[in-house]
Amino acid sequence: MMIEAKDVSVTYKESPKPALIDVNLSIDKGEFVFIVGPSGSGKSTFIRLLLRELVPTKGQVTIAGQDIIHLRNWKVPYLRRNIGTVFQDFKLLPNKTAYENVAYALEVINKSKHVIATQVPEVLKLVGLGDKFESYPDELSGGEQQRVSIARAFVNRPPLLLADEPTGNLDPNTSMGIMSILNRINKTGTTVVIATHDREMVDSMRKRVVALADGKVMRDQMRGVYGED
Amino acid sequence: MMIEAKDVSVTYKESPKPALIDVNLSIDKGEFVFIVGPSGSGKSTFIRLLLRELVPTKGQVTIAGQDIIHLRNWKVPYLRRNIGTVFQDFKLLPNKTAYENVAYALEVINKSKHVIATQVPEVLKLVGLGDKFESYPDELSGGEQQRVSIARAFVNRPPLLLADEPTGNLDPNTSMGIMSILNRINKTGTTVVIATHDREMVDSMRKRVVALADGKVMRDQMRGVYGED
Amino acid sequence: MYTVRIRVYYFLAEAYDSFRRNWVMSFAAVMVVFISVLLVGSITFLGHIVGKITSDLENKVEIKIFLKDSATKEQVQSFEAKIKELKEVKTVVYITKDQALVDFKERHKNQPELIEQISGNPLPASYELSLKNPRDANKVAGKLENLPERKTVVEKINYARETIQKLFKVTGWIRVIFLVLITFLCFASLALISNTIRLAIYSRRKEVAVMRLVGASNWFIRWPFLLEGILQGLIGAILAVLLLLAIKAFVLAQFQSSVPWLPIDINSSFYNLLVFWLMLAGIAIGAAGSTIALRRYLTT
Amino acid sequence: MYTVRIRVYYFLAEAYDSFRRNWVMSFAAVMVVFISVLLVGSITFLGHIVGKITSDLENKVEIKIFLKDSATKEQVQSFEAKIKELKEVKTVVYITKDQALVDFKERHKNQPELIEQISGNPLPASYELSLKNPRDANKVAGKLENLPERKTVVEKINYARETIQKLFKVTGWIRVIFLVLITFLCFASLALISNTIRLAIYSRRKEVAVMRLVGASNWFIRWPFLLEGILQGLIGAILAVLLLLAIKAFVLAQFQSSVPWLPIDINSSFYNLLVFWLMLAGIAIGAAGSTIALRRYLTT
Ligand SMILES: Nc1ncnc2c1ncn2[C@@H]1O[C@H](COP(=O)(O)OP(=O)(O)OP(=O)(O)O)[C@@H](O)[C@H]1O
Ligand SMILES: Nc1ncnc2c1ncn2[C@@H]1O[C@H](COP(=O)(O)OP(=O)(O)OP(=O)(O)O)[C@@H](O)[C@H]1O
Ligand SMILES: [Mg+2]
Ligand SMILES: [Mg+2]
Repeated sequence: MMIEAKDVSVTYKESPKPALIDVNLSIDKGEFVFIVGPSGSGKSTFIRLLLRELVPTKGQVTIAGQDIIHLRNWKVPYLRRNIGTVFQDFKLLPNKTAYENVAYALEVINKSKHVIATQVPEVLKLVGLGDKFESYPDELSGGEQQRVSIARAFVNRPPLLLADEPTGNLDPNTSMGIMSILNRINKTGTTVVIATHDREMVDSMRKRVVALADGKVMRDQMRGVYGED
Repeated sequence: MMIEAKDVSVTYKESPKPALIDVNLSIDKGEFVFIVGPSGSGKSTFIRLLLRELVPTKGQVTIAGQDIIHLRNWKVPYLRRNIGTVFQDFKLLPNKTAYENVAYALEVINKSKHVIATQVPEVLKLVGLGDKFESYPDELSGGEQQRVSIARAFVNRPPLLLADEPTGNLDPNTSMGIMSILNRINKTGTTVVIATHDREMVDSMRKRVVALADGKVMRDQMRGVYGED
Repeated sequence: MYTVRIRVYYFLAEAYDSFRRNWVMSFAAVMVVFISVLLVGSITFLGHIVGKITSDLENKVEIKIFLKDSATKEQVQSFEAKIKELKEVKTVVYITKDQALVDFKERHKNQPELIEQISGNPLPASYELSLKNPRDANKVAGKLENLPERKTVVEKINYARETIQKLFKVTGWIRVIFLVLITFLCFASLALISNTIRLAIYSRRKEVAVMRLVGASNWFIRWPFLLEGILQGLIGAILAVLLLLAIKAFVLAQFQSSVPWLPIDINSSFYNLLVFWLMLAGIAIGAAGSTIALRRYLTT
Repeated sequence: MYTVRIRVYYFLAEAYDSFRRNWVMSFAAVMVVFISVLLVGSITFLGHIVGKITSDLENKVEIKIFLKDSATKEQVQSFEAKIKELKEVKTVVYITKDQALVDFKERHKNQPELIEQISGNPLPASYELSLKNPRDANKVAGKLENLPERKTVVEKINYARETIQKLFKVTGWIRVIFLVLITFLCFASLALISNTIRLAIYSRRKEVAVMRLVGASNWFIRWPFLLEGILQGLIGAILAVLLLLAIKAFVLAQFQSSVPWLPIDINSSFYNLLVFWLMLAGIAIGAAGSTIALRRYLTT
């Protein structure tokens, strides 16, 4: 099992309504899972849970067999280095160029200069940003920022890839390109979890689909579709 | 004519490649226009041009007959008060609640407390945020923030509504809801210009479509579709 | 009128909200104003006291005129009238021969052999002049030298030319040092406060840009920042002034009672004036700082 | 070893980059350190000089022992040996009867009648003692009073008990004031600098959160901030120290030449020590400030 969530509930302290309620979910190593659901249903909350950006109010989460809720603070970075994440709001470092942003994910795991200098350009070209190495985030279009975030997520070939709305700012063609990259990465054994609204994409890929609504798992379907209108 | 762009080129000073090249475009009062195009094709740049967030390197832009390029600095706010804008990155004020963010658009045009207290809740309920009045932007999900941005854009019933990727973070159902609201607003005479990647939406609405690619207008079609794959 | 009042209230509410919600920055600004005003205020206190002490010292400067024993009473009287007419002179004290002898004996009471030797009264009568402005000592001495009575009445005119010059150099330097210190502190405070405000507004520049983008005019954006700056400046200044009051009431009083012969008191009128200026400065700096810092983010 | 060196270089490069790219904040931090160090440094200068002047004044305190004319040479010699043995005494100067007369005449040259009257030499010989620590005057006077020679050799022991007490009260207060000022300035500087750093890091808290989210360990995040803080502190301190050097070289020299009789010089060893401490303080505060400020954003 890559991911195992048992009876997980999350309630943000600023909000009375829980964002996740009694979620049970197991994701195998090497799976490709879409998390779908209306806006505010708890998709991002689930992703943040796996990253241990927040701890659940109740329940238990393990990643690769490791209990991540009772993880010591100083061990959290080591968890995150094995998880590549595409954030819904990109979370790029504003004072670093596209190149440096991607390189940062390698620098934190102590990769040598040489490795960085070969992998970063490769990955940036893969997402179609071959001519934007030196641009700062606020000199990039929305979709370009999103692609930097995607490049950063998989540049260090993590065993688990989380993506929150990775194509929200991308046109269908670019989206399909990104999706085929993610698919390829998945084929090499990486577990991929994608929170998305992109019906077209979900429907065309026919992968496992977990549907959330109001913080509850409503549907968990192998080779599923986005769902009824 | 609501919007008239003549031979407009924009080159960002940090970038060698122009973001818009010789764009000619007229949009009538009351029209509903989709701007489509791949990521980085210049859609946001065009929107920012209309808001006078930037001035073109070359060419001429008028809105409602007014030359907005040679507009005096202190007149810019008056231009913007007549334009409601949904930003791709939402641009909410982080220290204000959802309610206060929407109210701010009315406060800048000196609306009375009474008007604010009736219109703001109405508009927030319309976009489905009836229970999030008191949430700060970072306590909202991506889609919820986007809807606050949408609510702010049309709360003061501007004659021109610009929306940059207004449904990028919304599920198809919510997207359709927002679209039908925009459609209704358009019916009351408001000019609506939407930059989007949402093929489903564009194809289903059959409105005028302007397609950009590499900063050039490639197609300008009444009752158009998103376009070939 | 009505709308204007609503606006004022709105801006005040916005400023207060912002003050509260940007607590880290508000705290920083208040603290910087507090420290700055406290520094300037306490150095001004110190400078005021030192100024008093130095003028006290300076006022000890006097000119001594020894009279000839041979001078007649009339000559002396007309001479006295003349020196009393000199506009630089503050007080004139006449010391009789007898008083001079008493003083001499008191001064030399350790040397009884010396005193024993004195027969009759060899000491002259004298005048001690104190001056309105001790710096005029030279001038007055010159005038005295030129009086017609110089030959008939006056034996010798004595004033500590060198000591006076030394004293004035020292007190002059003390004044310069305090002036420099206060000026420097004022500039430093200005720099520190504007620095902090600039930093605070820098970290909110995106917010300002958003306000511009949704149609807020520059003044609409500026007012809450201005009022917030004023609020920060005012709070900082009030805290500092209260602490200064405490210093005045407790520390200085203690100090004074320990060295009662020095004029250490800070009179209320000076304190009130200082408080007024410090508060004004706090407010002005808060307001100006935020406006100036804001300026560069209020384009486009 | 190799990887460690790469890391150090990487962190330095990161720190320098960040310093450059966050120019507004770097400038603010450098300026605050500069002003703070300058303030503390110049007040320390001033305190040092004032300290010198006051001890100079205090060292003028002396005890005068008038000898009986009737004392024999042997008695005086044994007495002199005894006072030279007192451990509180720094110097002993013997003034003969002749010298005393010369001094007296010089002092009273305005009163020729008085000098004329003196026949022979009524003035006693005396010893002038200066003390290692002038505050011991009372004690030494007491010891002298209890010597067996008090009756045979000594006519009178003279020291300005009241003046000394006044002097010590004043110099004591001056020292206290400067100590308080320097302490206060140190604390104020600390507060100001940590304030500024806190503000700078506050405005970069989102950046820190992102770093955490992509797997950077706390130390990986901390090092560049730490080095950046050190860089800021160092630059600020160097600028301040250079300005202090200029002050020492030009202003103080000017000052000294204007009042040559005062010991205004700041000796190099003191200056070097001060520079050392100020630089160290600048660096330490920069480093500690950024680490402490960072701490609260390094959770989760
Ligand atoms: N920091 C927070 N504090 C309080 N409430 C929050 C916070 N973050 C999210 N929420 C609330 O929790 C619920 C779930 O949020 P979440 O971000 O998981 O939704 P989502 O499924 O990602 O939505 P979207 O598709 O719009 O991104 C929402 O109702 C949201 O308002
Ligand atoms: N501030 C800037 N400085 C330099 N270049 C910029 C800047 N903003 C955008 N660009 C560049 O201009 C081009 C057009 O950007 P724009 O944001 O208009 O694209 P877009 O069509 O909105 O793309 P997306 O769909 O990804 O949002 C892009 O190549 C982008 O990198
Ligand atoms: Mg989300
Ligand atoms: Mg865009």
